[in-house]
Amino acid sequence: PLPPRAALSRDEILRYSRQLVLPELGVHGQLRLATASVLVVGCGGLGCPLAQYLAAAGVGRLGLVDYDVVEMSNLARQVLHGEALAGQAKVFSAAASLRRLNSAVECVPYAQALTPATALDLVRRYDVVADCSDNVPTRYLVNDACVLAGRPLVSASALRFEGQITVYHYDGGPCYRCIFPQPPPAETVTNCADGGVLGVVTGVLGCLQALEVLKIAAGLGPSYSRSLLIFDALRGQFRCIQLRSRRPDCAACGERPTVTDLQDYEAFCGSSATDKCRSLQLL
Amino acid sequence: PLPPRAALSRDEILRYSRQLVLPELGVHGQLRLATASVLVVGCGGLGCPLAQYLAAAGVGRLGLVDYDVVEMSNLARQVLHGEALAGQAKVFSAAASLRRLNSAVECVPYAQALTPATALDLVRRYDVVADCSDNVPTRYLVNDACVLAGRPLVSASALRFEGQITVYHYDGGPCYRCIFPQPPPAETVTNCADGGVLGVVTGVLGCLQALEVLKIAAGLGPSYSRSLLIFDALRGQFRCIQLRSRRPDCAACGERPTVTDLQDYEAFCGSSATDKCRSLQLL
Amino acid sequence: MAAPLSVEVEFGGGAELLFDGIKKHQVTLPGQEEPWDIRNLLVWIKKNLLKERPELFIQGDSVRPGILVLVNDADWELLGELDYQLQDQDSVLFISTLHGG
Amino acid sequence: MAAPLSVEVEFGGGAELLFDGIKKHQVTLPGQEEPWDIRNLLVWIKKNLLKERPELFIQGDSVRPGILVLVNDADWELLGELDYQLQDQDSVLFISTLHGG
Ligand SMILES: [Zn+2]
Ligand SMILES: [Zn+2]
Repeated sequence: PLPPRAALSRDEILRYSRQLVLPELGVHGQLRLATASVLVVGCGGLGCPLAQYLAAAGVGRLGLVDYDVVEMSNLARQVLHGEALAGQAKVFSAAASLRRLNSAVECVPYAQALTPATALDLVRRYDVVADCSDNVPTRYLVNDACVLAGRPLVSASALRFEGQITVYHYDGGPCYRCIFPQPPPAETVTNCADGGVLGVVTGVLGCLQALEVLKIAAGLGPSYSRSLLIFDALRGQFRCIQLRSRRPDCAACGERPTVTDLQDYEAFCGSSATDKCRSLQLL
Repeated sequence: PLPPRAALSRDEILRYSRQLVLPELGVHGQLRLATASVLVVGCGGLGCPLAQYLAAAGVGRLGLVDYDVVEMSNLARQVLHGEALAGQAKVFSAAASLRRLNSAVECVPYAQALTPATALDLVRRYDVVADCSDNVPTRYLVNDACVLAGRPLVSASALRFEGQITVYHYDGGPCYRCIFPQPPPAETVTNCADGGVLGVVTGVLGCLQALEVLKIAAGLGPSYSRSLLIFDALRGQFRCIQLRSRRPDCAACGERPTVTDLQDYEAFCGSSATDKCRSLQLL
Repeated sequence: MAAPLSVEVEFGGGAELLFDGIKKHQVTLPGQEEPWDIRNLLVWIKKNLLKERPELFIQGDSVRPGILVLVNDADWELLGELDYQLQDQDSVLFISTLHGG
Repeated sequence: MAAPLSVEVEFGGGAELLFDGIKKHQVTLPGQEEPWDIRNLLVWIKKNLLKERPELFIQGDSVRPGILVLVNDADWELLGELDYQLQDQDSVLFISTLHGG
C-alpha cells in the first residue's frame, strides 16, 4: 500500500478536473485513487482497457502480470500493444503505453506467470486485484490468493460475443470457490484462440471491470458483489443475476477452510495455465 | 466507399484470427469491415475508445473530425492522446496512436469543426457515422447530414456517471429529430467541463458504440435502433427503453421534410458548437 | 371516482438533480374525480416533488424539450403522451438527454 | 397430479451450442403425478432438447461443474437447487462460465 496523501498538486487538479467536480468522487476520492494500488493479472483483451482507464483516472500504482509476448493475433483486441512491439513482453509494451498516457502512475511490470509460489506475496502488495486472465487454473489461484490475503477481486471474462463480470470476496460476499466449488471438466473449457472473441467485447468488459475497481478504490463500493452481470453483444443485452451468499462450507473462505496455502491449480483443474494450444472443444 | 475485396491476405488472416473463427462474422464479415469507412465526429472521451476498437477490428478507413487540441484535462478519459502531445490537434494525436496499433487502417484526420458548409460532403464519403460530439448543435447537424446522405448514425453520450446510446436513421427507424423535434433550452444543457464525467463511463459507452458500428458494417445489424440503452455507472445498471417509430411529420426524415439543406444549428439551438467555457448550469 | 394509485416515478440523466438527487420516488396518488393521466401527474409532481426552478423541467403543461418520458420503459409517444391514463404499479421515467462526450 | 407448466428455458455462455445454438426455448412440461422440480426438468431436457454429448451439460443427476443455474435471474442455490419446484411462467437460465480474456 502507498502512503496516504493530504492534498492534490496543481497539475493533478487540472488533469483530473472533470472527475473532481463529481460530488460522489471529489478531492477525497481522488486522493484515495492516488494512493491505491491495483494488481492486473493478465495484459490481454481485458487487462489492456482496464489498465488504460485505471492509469487515466490516476490510480497510484499498477502491477502488471503477464508471462506472454505480443503477437500480431493479439492486436485485434489488446489495444495497449502495437505492431512495432510484436515479440516483446506484454507487460513492457503495456507499461510503455500507460506511461505515455500518464507518467505519474507507477507501473510495475512482472514478466512472469502468476504461480502458487509467487501469487500470495504479490497480491499482498496491492489493495485490489483485477482478474483479467484467460484460463481456469489461474482463476482459482487468483481467488485463493485474494481470500488468503484479504483482498477484493474484480473478475471479468469474455468469449465469442459474450462477457461476464462479478466481484468476489468483498465485504462478506462470496468468493470464486463459493460459486464454483469444483472446476469444470477440462474438455468443456474453450479459450479465445479456439472459440474466438470479438475484440470490442473485451473492451466493454474491461471498462466495466475498471469501473468496479475505481469504485472500490475510491470508497464508493462495487455494484456486482453477490451478483453477476452477463452481456450478450449480438443482442445488445445486459442482464444482472443474483448470486448466492458466501458458503459457510467454502474450502477457501468458509468457516473451516481447507485451502490454507496455495496449491497445484493445474493438477486441480486438469489443465494448463500457460498452454496456448489446447485442442478445439465444443464449449 | 472503398472498393470491394475478394480475399484476405495471409497477414490479415493471422491478425484477425480470433474474430474470423466467429461464425457470425467469418471471412465474409471481415471483408465487409475491411472495405467499410466510418466517420468519427469528435475525438474525445467517446471517440478515443471507439476509434481504437474500430482500428483494432480492421475497419478499412476512419475519418476523424475534431477542431480541438489536446489538453491535460482531456487525458483522464481521452486515452488515445498522450502527455507529450498536449497542444497538438486531437485528430493528429489520435491518428498517430491508431497507426501504431494497426497501420493497415487508413486514418483521415480533419482538424476542423464540422460545419453546415462541410458536413454533408464529408458524411457522403463514409458508410457509417459515429456521433461522439459533446454539444447540441453538432448533434442536430450530424443527424440532418446523415438523413440527407442516407447514412446510419450511431450516437452515444456521457455525463457524470451516466451514459446513453442509440442508433438513428437505420432501416426505417427514427432519426434524432423524430425523438427531439425541438432543441432543449440552452440553460438546461450541461457539458462535461461543468457537470464532470468519470472517464471510464465514456470508455464503456465508446466501446458499445464501436460494437454497434461494427455490427452495422459487418451486416449483422445493430441492437439499439428504435431503442435507447441507458447506463447508470454508480449503480451498475443498464436499462433498454423502447423509442417511438419514425415520425411521418419529422422535419428531417418525414414524408414532407422541411430540412432539405443544412442550416444554422447554433442559432437553432441558441448555443455554440465550439465554446468550451459555458457557464455552470444545473442540468 | 378514480381509486388511489401507487406509481413509481423515476428521474435520470441529471433530471434527478431537481429532486434532491433522488432517482426513485414511490408515490401514492390520491383518489380523485377524474382518472390520473400524465398531464395530471405533471401537475402533481410540480406541486409535491419539484421545489425550485420548475422551468428546467416543465414547459407549458408538458415536459421541456430534451426530456424523454417513458412509461414502463416505453416511449410515451407510443401510449398517447399527456393523455395516457396511469395504471396502478406503473413506472414513469423522466430522463434528461445527455450531450457530453 | 401436477398441471402442465409453461416454462422459459434459456442457455448462455456457450451452453446454447449444445442446443443448436438456440438460446431461448419456450417449453411446455406435460402434466404428471409428481410436481415438476429442477431434477425432473434436467431429465426432460436431456430427453427432449439435448441431442448429443450430454456429458458436456449433465453430470450425474445435476448439471456439470461450471454451469450456473438461475431461476428467474436468481442463483438456484437460494431456492433449493435440484429440489426447487417449478411454477408456471418460470424462467430457468443455464449459463456456462467464461474464462477467456
Ligand atoms: Zn468462498
Ligand atoms: Zn426523423
